[in-house]
Amino acid sequence: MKLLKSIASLSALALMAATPAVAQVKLAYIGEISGQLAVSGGNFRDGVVLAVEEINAKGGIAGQRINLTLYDTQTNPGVARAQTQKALDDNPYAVLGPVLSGNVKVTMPLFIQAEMPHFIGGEAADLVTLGDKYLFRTSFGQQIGMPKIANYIRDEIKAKSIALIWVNNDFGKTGRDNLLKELASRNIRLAADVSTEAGQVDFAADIVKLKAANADAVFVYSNEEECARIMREAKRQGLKGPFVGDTTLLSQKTIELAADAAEGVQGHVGLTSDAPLKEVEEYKARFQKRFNYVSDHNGIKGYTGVYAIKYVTEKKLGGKFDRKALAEAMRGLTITPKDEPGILIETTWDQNGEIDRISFLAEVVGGKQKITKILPKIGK
Amino acid sequence: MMVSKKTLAVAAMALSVVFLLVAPFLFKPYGVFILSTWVVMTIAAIGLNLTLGYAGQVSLAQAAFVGIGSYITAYLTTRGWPFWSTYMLAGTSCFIVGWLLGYPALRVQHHYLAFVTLAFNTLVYLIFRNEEWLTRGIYGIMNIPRPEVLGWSMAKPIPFYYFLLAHLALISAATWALIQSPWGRAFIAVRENPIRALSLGVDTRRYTLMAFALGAGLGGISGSLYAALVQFIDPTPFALGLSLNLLLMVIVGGSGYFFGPFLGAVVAVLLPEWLRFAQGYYLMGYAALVMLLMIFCPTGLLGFADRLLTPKAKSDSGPNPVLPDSAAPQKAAG
Amino acid sequence: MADFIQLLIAGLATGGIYALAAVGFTLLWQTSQTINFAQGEFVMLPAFFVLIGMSFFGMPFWLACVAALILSMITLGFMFKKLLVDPMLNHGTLPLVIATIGLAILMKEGVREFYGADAWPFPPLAEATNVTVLGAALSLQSLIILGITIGAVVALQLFLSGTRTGRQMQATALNPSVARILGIPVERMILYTFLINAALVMLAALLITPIYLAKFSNGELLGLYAFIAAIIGGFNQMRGAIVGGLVLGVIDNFTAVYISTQYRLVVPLVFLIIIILFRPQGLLGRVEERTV
Amino acid sequence: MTPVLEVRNLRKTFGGIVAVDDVSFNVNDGEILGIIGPNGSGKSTLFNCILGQLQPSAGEVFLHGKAVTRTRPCDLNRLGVSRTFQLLQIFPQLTVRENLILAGQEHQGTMLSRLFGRRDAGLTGAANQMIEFFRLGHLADEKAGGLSYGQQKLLDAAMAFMAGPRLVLLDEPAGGVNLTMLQSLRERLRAINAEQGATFVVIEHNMEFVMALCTRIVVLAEGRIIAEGDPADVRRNPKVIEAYLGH
Repeated sequence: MKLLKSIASLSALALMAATPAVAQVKLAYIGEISGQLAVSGGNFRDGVVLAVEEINAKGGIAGQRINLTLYDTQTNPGVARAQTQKALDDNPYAVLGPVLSGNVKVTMPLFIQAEMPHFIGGEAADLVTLGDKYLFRTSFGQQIGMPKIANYIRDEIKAKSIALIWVNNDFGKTGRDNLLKELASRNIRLAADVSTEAGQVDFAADIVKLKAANADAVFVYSNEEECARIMREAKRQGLKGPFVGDTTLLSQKTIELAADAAEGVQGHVGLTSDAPLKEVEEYKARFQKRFNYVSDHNGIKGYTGVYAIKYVTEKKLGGKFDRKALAEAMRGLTITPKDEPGILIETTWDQNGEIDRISFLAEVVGGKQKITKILPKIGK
Repeated sequence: MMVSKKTLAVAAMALSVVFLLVAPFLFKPYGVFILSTWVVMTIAAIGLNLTLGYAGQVSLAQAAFVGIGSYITAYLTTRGWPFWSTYMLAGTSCFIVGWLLGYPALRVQHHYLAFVTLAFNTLVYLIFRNEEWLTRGIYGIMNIPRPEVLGWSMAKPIPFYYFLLAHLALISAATWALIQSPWGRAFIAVRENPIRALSLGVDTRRYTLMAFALGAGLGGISGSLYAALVQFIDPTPFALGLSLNLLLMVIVGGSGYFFGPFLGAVVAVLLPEWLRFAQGYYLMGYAALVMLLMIFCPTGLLGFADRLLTPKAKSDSGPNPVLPDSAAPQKAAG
Repeated sequence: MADFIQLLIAGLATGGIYALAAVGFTLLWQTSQTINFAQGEFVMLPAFFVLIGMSFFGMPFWLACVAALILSMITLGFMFKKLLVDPMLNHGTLPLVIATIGLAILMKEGVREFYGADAWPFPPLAEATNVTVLGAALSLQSLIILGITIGAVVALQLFLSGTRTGRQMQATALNPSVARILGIPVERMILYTFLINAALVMLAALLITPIYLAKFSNGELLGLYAFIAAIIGGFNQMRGAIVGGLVLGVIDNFTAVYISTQYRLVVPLVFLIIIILFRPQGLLGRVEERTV
Repeated sequence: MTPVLEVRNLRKTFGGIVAVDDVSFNVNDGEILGIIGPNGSGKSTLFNCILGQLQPSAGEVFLHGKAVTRTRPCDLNRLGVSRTFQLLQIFPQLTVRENLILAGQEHQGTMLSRLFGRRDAGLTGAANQMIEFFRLGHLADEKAGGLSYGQQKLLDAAMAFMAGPRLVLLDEPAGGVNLTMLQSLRERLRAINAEQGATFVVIEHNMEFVMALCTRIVVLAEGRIIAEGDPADVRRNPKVIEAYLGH
């Protein structure tokens, strides 16, 4: 199935290259297509590809077809820097990616130097504070997401102590550190702090530790498969929740893999393809039709990033491809699905490229993610 | 025939040097960066070639030394130390750690030694990741400055490339002198027949440790340069994968040949980039090519060239540190 | 106490997984001095053979398994030996190590490119029910893995010591040149070990993928653990690989609970170093003949 | 006069097997001592224990009256004790000349001076002399691995003499060597013995070779010395005959 897709996308690329008569605008995607975090990078890529194909089918951005080039960082900082240089040498209009926070950091000086707008997937809190005026997020930084979760733990779960299990990589560690800060300021005690490995299979020992902590709630912060394995082992050992989590724990993939072990899990979801919004539901269907699997939040990040570029270029710059002006126009901008359906959810960027969006409280009921509450944008 | 082989080698070398010197004017910044990466990796591979190719000690820990060197430079230069002091420190620290890591090699050999060093690499990686107070863990260290030489800034890609190239030239010359010296002969003796070497007064223990230490020291120097090249480091590049990749460079290039690491690094660093046109398939293409290379020239590219150019079709197995049929788990003495 | 048993049994079950991968590993080493850096990927791939059989060709699970078994014997057994191992036999282990590293990348990237980077669910051999023993909740699946692993190895041992072919294979493993003089078809015996390895990794894939989920990167960690298990137990002993795997699984779990989760790999690795330095033949291994 | 080498009550066991059982003998300055015995009588093990390649289980070894038991082979070599092995032990990837330079270089200077000093450690002349002496002149720049077996055997012996040793232990120098080469080897050994006053201990199976070369012979059987004396005596000794025929 993926084979057909690959051939299709290759031939699509060939087609693009074979039609030079039409004016073209270059976009680049720099991301983790191979390596440990290929799932995130792959989803982001497919989101980007889907948006580009849709836009091209309708005549491109301001009449110019998008010529998309993909650059694989292999989840390795040295390679990320090389590939970013390569992408910049090609002089694209704007860049999508990188997805991983570490790869965002290593490439940052190059983007600053080239004054190149780039729409990143990274969620580490500090990314918007490092002086890159051309960086724009496509999802919340953890410093926005984690307070919402901490509030939720304090107000809805009413937990006084919490046991934390997290995956020790770029994603899990930064999230854990931010959450710890928020918990401390809300006087919620950390009863256990269990680090796990990416790709870990046997969580028996970890769950034993969580059980021993005897906390009011368990917070699970890992990638989808590991979340699923954690929930299965928790169920086996009879660890009573409540289990709280973030986007990954509540994703459809985790639910599918964990089966009934995920039942009752609750938490805060920043961005989800399960959001009860017409635009998101349609996006999810289109994505699944095109790639034969269900998009996660990284797919939405890539998809909306491309549409943001399209919207600003057409509506704010009058169809002029001026990347400094693009960056300028992005700051303080709000795009609503009414203006541009491809943005899916109303989104505001601040002066630093940080994002503001609605988010969701959700619960797993009957093997499905159920949105229980929509949290408004912070700026409202 | 011997002469023509030598002429060929000299001609190839001269061409390569000319190419390396004019390269920055042929390529965009990306090409310059890739060539810079090649230089840094070649230095690390030269180190491993000393340990493995010449002295025959299998090490899967070279990435750990590159990492230690990187972190020393990253940590200290971001705190205001001059690059050169951190560079020296990276080399010497890795020399010392390498010396200590050599001790297991006095007891075990071949695959056993490979696994001890593999374990060491993994331990070092975990320290990089977990000891956040020291290494900033997965957050990584940003804004690593590039050095100045006599007041000239090396921050721009092209000056920094020449800066790296000068290092490679100096290190190559020093390594060449080393392997031509009695030490080089002693390393080869330790590789080919440690027991006989011992009976001829060669202190195999000291030379084995020295081979480890020197290889590790070069790894550290390479790491120091790597930090300045990429200007950001986190633990991911220093996992086992890089050690395997460096091993690949040495073997594919031709283990125990002076220019093996140079060619091996071309394969490991440049080949994947050339294959990028194949989009998602480039890593598969790369892997397939590496396998084909090993099938058709198991003694590496230079071993292959050597055999082609050597008139007598003697079944010369090349100077590979091949494991004997019954790989003895222990050295008989030492 | 319940925790202790929980950890012990879970560790044994996970250890059984490592053991299965490690057994084939030691087999290849014994007969052909092959260090297979792609062994983890060898376990990852057959699961996708099964998935492809089911989703592309609409086979029922059991038929897909049979097809996958045949396919892995052909590719991971026969072709692996003929195309990769044989051309490099006389050049020592290192070129082959590099070639298997290449093979690992090829398999990993191939699956990622053609099937996707996601994890895929895999049909379990047994229902996900729990058994309670002395207060510890144990999954039936884990117990089945442990049982089948031990069963497979016992069967293999019986085959090796109880049949003519098996004894010939053992002789080949002990000393190929002597075996050749005795008129044993050494080449064929070596091929058999590769086929057995291919069957073992298929079995391992069937057992573990329901728990691991089918994913392109599964082999990385598994391969590393298989190495460690093989060394701890004794590189040249099949029984050693079993013991090594089980010991590793248990140590890993106890480390995580009583020492550190961040450094959970450290204790097995340090244990590995100690074993190599002070008992290089492994817990159960025999000393290989040395040539002075 | 102190003997060059004194072996006192040397014993070596492997597990339960006694390979060398309480062996004592002296080697006097300038003599060529032969050690013979049936296969498996412990000759090579005895050598390895004397030379520090194996750790003896008990007993002592003295060199010029100084205890050198358990001294490492490389240190012993630098004290002037050299050896050859039963099986060929040369360095195939080095040229003949480099093999010889290697055999001498560790006797020159220090580690540091060897690193920064001359490439050949000043030994090219000596190596060339040795090459001439062993009549390998036309092969000096060939890789040792390309030589014929007999030539390699000569090189092997030449390496043992490179550093001007006072005592040389030769383990089956004649094994596998053809007749003309054998002749040449025996001449060379005698010449070195006579000209440089080097002392030899020779293990050998080739009786004719031993009888013609050695001045004194020690006979080993099952790890013990069963006879000792000049070649003619040993040849007639009934114990020796029995030990050989008994096997």
